[in-house]
Amino acid sequence: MPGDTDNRRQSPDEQAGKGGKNSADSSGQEASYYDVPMLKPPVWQWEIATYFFLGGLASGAYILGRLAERFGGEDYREITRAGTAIAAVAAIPCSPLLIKDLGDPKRFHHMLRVFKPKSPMNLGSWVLTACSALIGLATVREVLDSKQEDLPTEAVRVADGAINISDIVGLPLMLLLGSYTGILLSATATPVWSRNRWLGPLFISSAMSTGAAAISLALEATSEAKSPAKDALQKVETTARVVEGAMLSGYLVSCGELNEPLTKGKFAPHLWGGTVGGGFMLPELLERLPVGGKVRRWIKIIADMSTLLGGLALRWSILFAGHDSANDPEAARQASRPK
Amino acid sequence: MIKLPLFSASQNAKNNTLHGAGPRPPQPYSEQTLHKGSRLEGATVTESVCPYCAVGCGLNIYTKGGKIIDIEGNPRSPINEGTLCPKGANSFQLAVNPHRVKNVMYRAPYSDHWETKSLDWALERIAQRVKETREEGFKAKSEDGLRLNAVQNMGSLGGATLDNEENYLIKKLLSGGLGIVSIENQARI
Amino acid sequence: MPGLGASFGRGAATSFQQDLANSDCILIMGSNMAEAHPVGFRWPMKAKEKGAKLIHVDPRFTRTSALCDLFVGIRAGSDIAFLGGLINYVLTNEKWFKDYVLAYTNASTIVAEGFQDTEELEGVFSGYDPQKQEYDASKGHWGYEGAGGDKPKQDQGVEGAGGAAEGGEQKSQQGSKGVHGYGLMGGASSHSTPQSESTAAPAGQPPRDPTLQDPRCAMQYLRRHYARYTPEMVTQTCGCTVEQFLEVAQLLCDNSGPERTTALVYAVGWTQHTTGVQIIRAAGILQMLLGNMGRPGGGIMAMRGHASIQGSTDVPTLYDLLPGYLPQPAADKGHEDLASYVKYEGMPTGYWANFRKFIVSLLKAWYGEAATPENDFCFSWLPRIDDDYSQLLFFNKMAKGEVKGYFLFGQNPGGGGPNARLHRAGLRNLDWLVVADWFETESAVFWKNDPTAPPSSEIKTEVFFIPAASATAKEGSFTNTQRLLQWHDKAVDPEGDCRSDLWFVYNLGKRIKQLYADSTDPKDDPIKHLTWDYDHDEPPRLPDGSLSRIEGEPNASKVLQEINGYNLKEIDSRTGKPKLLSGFSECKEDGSTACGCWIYSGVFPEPDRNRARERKITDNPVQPEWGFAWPHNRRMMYNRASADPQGRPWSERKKYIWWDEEKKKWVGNDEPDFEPDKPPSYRPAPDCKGMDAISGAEPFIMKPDGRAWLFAPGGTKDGPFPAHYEAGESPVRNLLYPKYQASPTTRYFEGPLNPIAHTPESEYPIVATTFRLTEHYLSGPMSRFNSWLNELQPEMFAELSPELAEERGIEHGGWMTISSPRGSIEARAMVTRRIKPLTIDGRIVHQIGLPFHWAFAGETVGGNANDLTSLTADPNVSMHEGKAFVCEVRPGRTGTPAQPTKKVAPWPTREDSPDTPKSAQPEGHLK
Amino acid sequence: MILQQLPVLNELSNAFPPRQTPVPSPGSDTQPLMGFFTDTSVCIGCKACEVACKQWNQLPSDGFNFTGHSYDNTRMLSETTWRHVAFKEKIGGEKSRWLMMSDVCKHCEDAPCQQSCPTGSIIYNEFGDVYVQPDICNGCGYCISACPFGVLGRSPEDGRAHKCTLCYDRQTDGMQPACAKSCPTASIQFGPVEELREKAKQRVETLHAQGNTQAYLYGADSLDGYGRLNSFFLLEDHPNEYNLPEAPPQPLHGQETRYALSLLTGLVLMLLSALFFSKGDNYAR
Repeated sequence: MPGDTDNRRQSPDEQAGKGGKNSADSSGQEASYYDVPMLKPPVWQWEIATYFFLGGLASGAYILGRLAERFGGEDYREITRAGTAIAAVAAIPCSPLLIKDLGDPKRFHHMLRVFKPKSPMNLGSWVLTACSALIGLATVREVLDSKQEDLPTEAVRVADGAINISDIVGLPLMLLLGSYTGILLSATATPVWSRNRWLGPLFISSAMSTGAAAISLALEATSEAKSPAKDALQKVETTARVVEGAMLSGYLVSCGELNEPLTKGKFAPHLWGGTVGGGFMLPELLERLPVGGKVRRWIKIIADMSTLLGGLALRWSILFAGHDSANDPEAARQASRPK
Repeated sequence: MIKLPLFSASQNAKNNTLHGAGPRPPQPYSEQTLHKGSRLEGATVTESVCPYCAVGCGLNIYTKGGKIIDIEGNPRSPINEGTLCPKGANSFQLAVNPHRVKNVMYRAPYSDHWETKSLDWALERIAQRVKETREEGFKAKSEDGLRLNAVQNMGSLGGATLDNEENYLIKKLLSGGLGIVSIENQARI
Repeated sequence: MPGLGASFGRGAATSFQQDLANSDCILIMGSNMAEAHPVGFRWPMKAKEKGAKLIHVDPRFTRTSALCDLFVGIRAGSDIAFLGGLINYVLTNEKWFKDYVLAYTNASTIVAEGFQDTEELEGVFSGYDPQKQEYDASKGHWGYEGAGGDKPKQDQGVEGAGGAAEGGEQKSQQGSKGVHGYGLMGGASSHSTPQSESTAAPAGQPPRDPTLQDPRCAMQYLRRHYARYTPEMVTQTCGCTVEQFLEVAQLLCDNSGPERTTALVYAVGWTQHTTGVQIIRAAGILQMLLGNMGRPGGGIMAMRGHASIQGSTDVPTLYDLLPGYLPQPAADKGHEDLASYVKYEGMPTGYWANFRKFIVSLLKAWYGEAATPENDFCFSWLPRIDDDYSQLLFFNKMAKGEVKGYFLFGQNPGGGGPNARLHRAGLRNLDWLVVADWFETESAVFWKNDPTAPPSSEIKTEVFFIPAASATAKEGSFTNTQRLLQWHDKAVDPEGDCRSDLWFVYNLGKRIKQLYADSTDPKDDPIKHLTWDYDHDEPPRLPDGSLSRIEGEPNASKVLQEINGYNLKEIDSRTGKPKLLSGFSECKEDGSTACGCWIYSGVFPEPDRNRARERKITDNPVQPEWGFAWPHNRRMMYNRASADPQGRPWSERKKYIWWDEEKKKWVGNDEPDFEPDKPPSYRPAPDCKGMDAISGAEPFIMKPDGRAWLFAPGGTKDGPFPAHYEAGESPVRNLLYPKYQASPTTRYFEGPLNPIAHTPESEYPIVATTFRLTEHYLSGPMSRFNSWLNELQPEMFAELSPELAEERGIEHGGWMTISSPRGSIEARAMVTRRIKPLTIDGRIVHQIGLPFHWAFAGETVGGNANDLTSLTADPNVSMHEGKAFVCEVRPGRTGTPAQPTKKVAPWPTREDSPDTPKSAQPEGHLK
Repeated sequence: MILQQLPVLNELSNAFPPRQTPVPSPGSDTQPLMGFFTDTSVCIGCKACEVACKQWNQLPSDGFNFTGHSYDNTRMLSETTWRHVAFKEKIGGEKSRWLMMSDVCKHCEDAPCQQSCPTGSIIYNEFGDVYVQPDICNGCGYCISACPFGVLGRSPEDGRAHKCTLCYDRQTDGMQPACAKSCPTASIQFGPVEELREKAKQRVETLHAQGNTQAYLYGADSLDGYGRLNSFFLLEDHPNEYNLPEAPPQPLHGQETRYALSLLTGLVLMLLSALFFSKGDNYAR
């Protein structure tokens, strides 16, 4: 898997290595311990990056769906339907991915052995469980809704009522689902993540942008017609992207030199090309192209897919930059200087 | 944990920085943790001596069911007071080791492999070889007519890693009994 | 350790490790104590905590150096120059401990007329025969004045050889067939050397000059001998700075005297030289002058290498010794019968006057009923030596095809022998070889895994591998470096067909006796009559009470009882067997006692009391009830010297043993190494014999004159005083004695398998020294099959300075090849500033350090430093020179790297502990 | 029953319900907190601690790699190396030095690994030591990233996180940990942490009095805001020379702010989205 040990920045010893590091002795050099990492790299691989993306997507799609119904009225029901469906589809692989990632998968249920909100992962497990239930409920309700004619109205009304009541806790939970992953990363010693306040906001805004893009993609795929829902989604997408971009900038700046594995390392192409290029710039550019008709629809589809890929690239690059960052003893030393 | 109010742990943490871990919430123990114990419970202890260098550290060998389960320094020993060096601490792996040879092995002249043999076979054959070689090499007198009673075409090497009793029997049998002169060990070197 | 024997009387560490904690200063030299004996180093560390100064003088900055207060880097092989410098400093600055030196050493003794020092003869002592390349001590007049052949005081007289001391030397002349080593004396063994004392020292008191003004007194010779060992000369020869040298000298002097003591610690860094015995002699002289012998926190601590290396010299598996440092009879030394053997080897004064008792008791132990006064106790059955049969020389013969059969018991000459290639060539030329070991060592698989050897199909040796039981699966006693016997019980039965060496030897002996049972040939009498009955009386049990499954295991306690000795005339009513001796003083010369090793007598005084097995902790800091120390449980030897001549402690702070006037005996925490009730005021009459000839103020009772020897009238084959010679191979000229580059008595065994680079200008300009790592053990049989140790030091490496690395283009961590005249090996380069280029005589000399733990068998394999060392022997003990030889280095690998013979076994076992719940199983089985 | 042989069922019985066991406060009379004091000024780098640890815990060797890092060939602590001796050569100057230090889990009073553990596998046991319960850990790997000292590792053998247990099993039977027991020069000392801290402070004073002014304690007191370490060290050089962080981050602290900021961002986005949906609605009509 990528991100293991190779792409380390050179430690002082290594830099000296060409001529200077010619002995086991390093007196006179900056305090360091050879090129040995001070920290352990995360054990998390593609499953986690994918989960971060899908969890965010599910959260964003669900939230937008609920907001559309609550604030938008009948014209926006398609957003709710699509959002719920996307959340359901995105949520299904989440638990299997997380279980696969475990060192001892048969003990997955130990995650719910205690309730320990201090641990973002424990909190996240509970949140994911709850959110999965909510998404399930919403899906059931949408299914019921679509078969209204065949069912007793009481059942539909109960479902409607339940889902509306659930929003009181559901929306905050979904926000947690979309953001806890970022906080989880920030609650590690990995220098590029450690204690960073921007990661949670970044991840939740990415959740919204990818959620919106996925709904938009679904709507475009199912109908050619322009609709207020699509217009509104367009605004949500742009807003989320702008916020996401701001958060990303804030994140990179706040990291200072520690951002190098992300901005200059092996996964820099993912970040610059995937997230910044594919996730922000390309869709914004495409959506502003003065074209119409069928082409416009296809351009929109491409822009939405690009946004989704950008969201995936964001999680991917940040996760694997963490591997490189943890393996870099200089970064670890820098991150542990007294403030 | 369950009763833990949200983020209350960080309150504890603040106490920590004030030099006190503060009361910790009860911990969720597993079944194994509840019954935690060491494997030495019920073991037989045998006082021994480290077989590596000449410092002579005391060892305690712990056995259960006829197996060695642990070897560590003997805290009573006035020499090492329970401590050991890495080699002494490795005594367990010296005794319990898949590379240890556990059968007699025999290599015939010009052969390229070992054959497994029985102890009995090996003892008999070695005894025969010793006798043959002694018959061939025994010298009662030197060329100058001085008394020798010595066997000069056989020898033995090793002893500094053995017990005194083993050294005694080697010297007694090979020198006192058979007349072999070249009996040596690491001590010279 | 004849260096100690010649100086003090017994060739063993003079004190016990724990006593190092009482030192005020410890000079560690020729030892890397923290790495080679980490647990022993615990005691110097305790001393350091109490404020003692630790000094390390060594070619390499090691883990020991890191913990010492002062490190001085010197060139490997320059130790005598350094120590000689210290002796000179002590003398010229009058820092010596006058009362001690005058009373307890032979400083005032007058040396025989005709003796000439190296100062007079430009590098050799009188008596040197350049043809034979050896000394004739008698022709060189190394004896005391008045002890010469013309004035025999030894009224026993010695067989027409002129009698007395110098007459005795004639014996060694007579017995010196170009080889070292008959008998105890002459430093024949690496151990005690009492015999040479008889050869050199007189009966009664030799003439002395207490004013030390007589130019022929030992002190005057000593002063003249070391006058040229100035700080500047030391610096030029050793490569340290004058300041460093003076700091060491200052510390030693400041921490010696009535109130303070300094200890010296050495190991094979001193012994593995062609001048090894003399290096230790130099240390002895220094400690005598500073008055540190026999006193708490003083002494010379020899740190020995193997669990029972002291035991294997006390109860020797050595060719020239019988148990208890009795010499193996020699063909040409007048050992024809018991009487002449005793005449030659016994001594009139000092403890060795009891010689006959010990040899007769030994013969009774071996030949039992067959040994009678009428047949000389079968003395004639003992094999005689007529040559040097030590390992080096015997393997040299073996390599030439002159040896047929061989036994290896837990030793690995194919990996660890000096010039191991030659040793393997020896093994390939045997008809048969028995290897009793735990793992398939180099010496067991030399016929199939040696990358430098011909194919198996060309190797004739028939090899028997006998799987040995580990120490945990057998019982017996080890004698550690401080002469302490400690018994280890058998914890479990050995696995499979593994058997103790005791089992193997015992059962082999039974078979051989069977084979000879019907013989009528007189040559077979010894084997037929050898006492050989050590069967258990009852089936042996394991500590947990279960019956042992091993059949035929001999009873090790019975063996130790035989070593301890019996009184054959007295039957113990409890056992119905002869009564055990309570100590060597009970040995008799009439054949009524049997004793396998007199110095161990007392270890098994009662049928149910094995003192080696006793582990009692008391509030006596000496812990006299933990194990049993020879002789007679004395933990510190020569401890009479801890009191002044009048028997009072030198100081309250350094109180150890003193004379209690009321009780009329010597008291203190330790057993006095002295006759317990001989008052300090006792003075012998002129004709006294044995111990009666030793005064109450002479602590060195093994010496015929009761004193430590500054000037050694005997006991060494290379001179009465240590003199600096370069190693057999050295890139540096001898600055002190330009006419003699190396010791003139060094023996080289040159041949196609053993070429030597004699000249300083050879193509090998670098000094190499070998060393031991904490993480490995010797040539690796006990460590390179152990993954927990292998991971700590997984590869052969060589330590070299950045300067040398740059000069030769060698990269840190990369491969390098080291070549000596004997061959080439590869190693990873450990480029480190811990190794420093030295400025010797105005030019740069590079040194490298080579750990000697790797060879071609095991989980980890690699270049074998002993493939580079040579067969070069010191004259006293045939010790090789592993600590200084020459080499050249280059980057890159050799052509024939070895492959591991064993796959890594990360876990010794992953089986659960029996009868243990899961919650108590080891956490690391990871199941 | 066949059902009982299903591993998952075993795991279930193992996990639920967790038994709550109180942990004593420091200085409690009945059971004081236990820890290590590792005094590097007397460490001889023999690595007995590494082997004694492997022996007692029956840990496997990690493979053979010559590093050239002086005499350190095990490089760092890991799931199978719970004691690790660091070597640093500082040759030259007034007195050449060779730093040696036996590293181990710090058993933090305020341990990020314990706080991050989602399963409650990592606990403070009754000796106040941080312990990974091997029958609970499911190998999520969070603790590995949470630890600012890089102590924990996940084993490919069983997929779980492992680290020094401070010989919990030995302590329950009244024995000291294997490493401390084996250490020939008392570089590793074990005991009630409060006592060890006192001892350590005296040791520093002694060393200073002897002229070794470089000696200082690492982790006996809080490290720039990071809670104290129950296994603390006496060092003689900059922490980075031993591969220790100067001021280890406690990343589990300050989560409140991070959650708040995230929720705030989410709320803003939700509000704006709601606005777009409701505005769009009006426009469309």
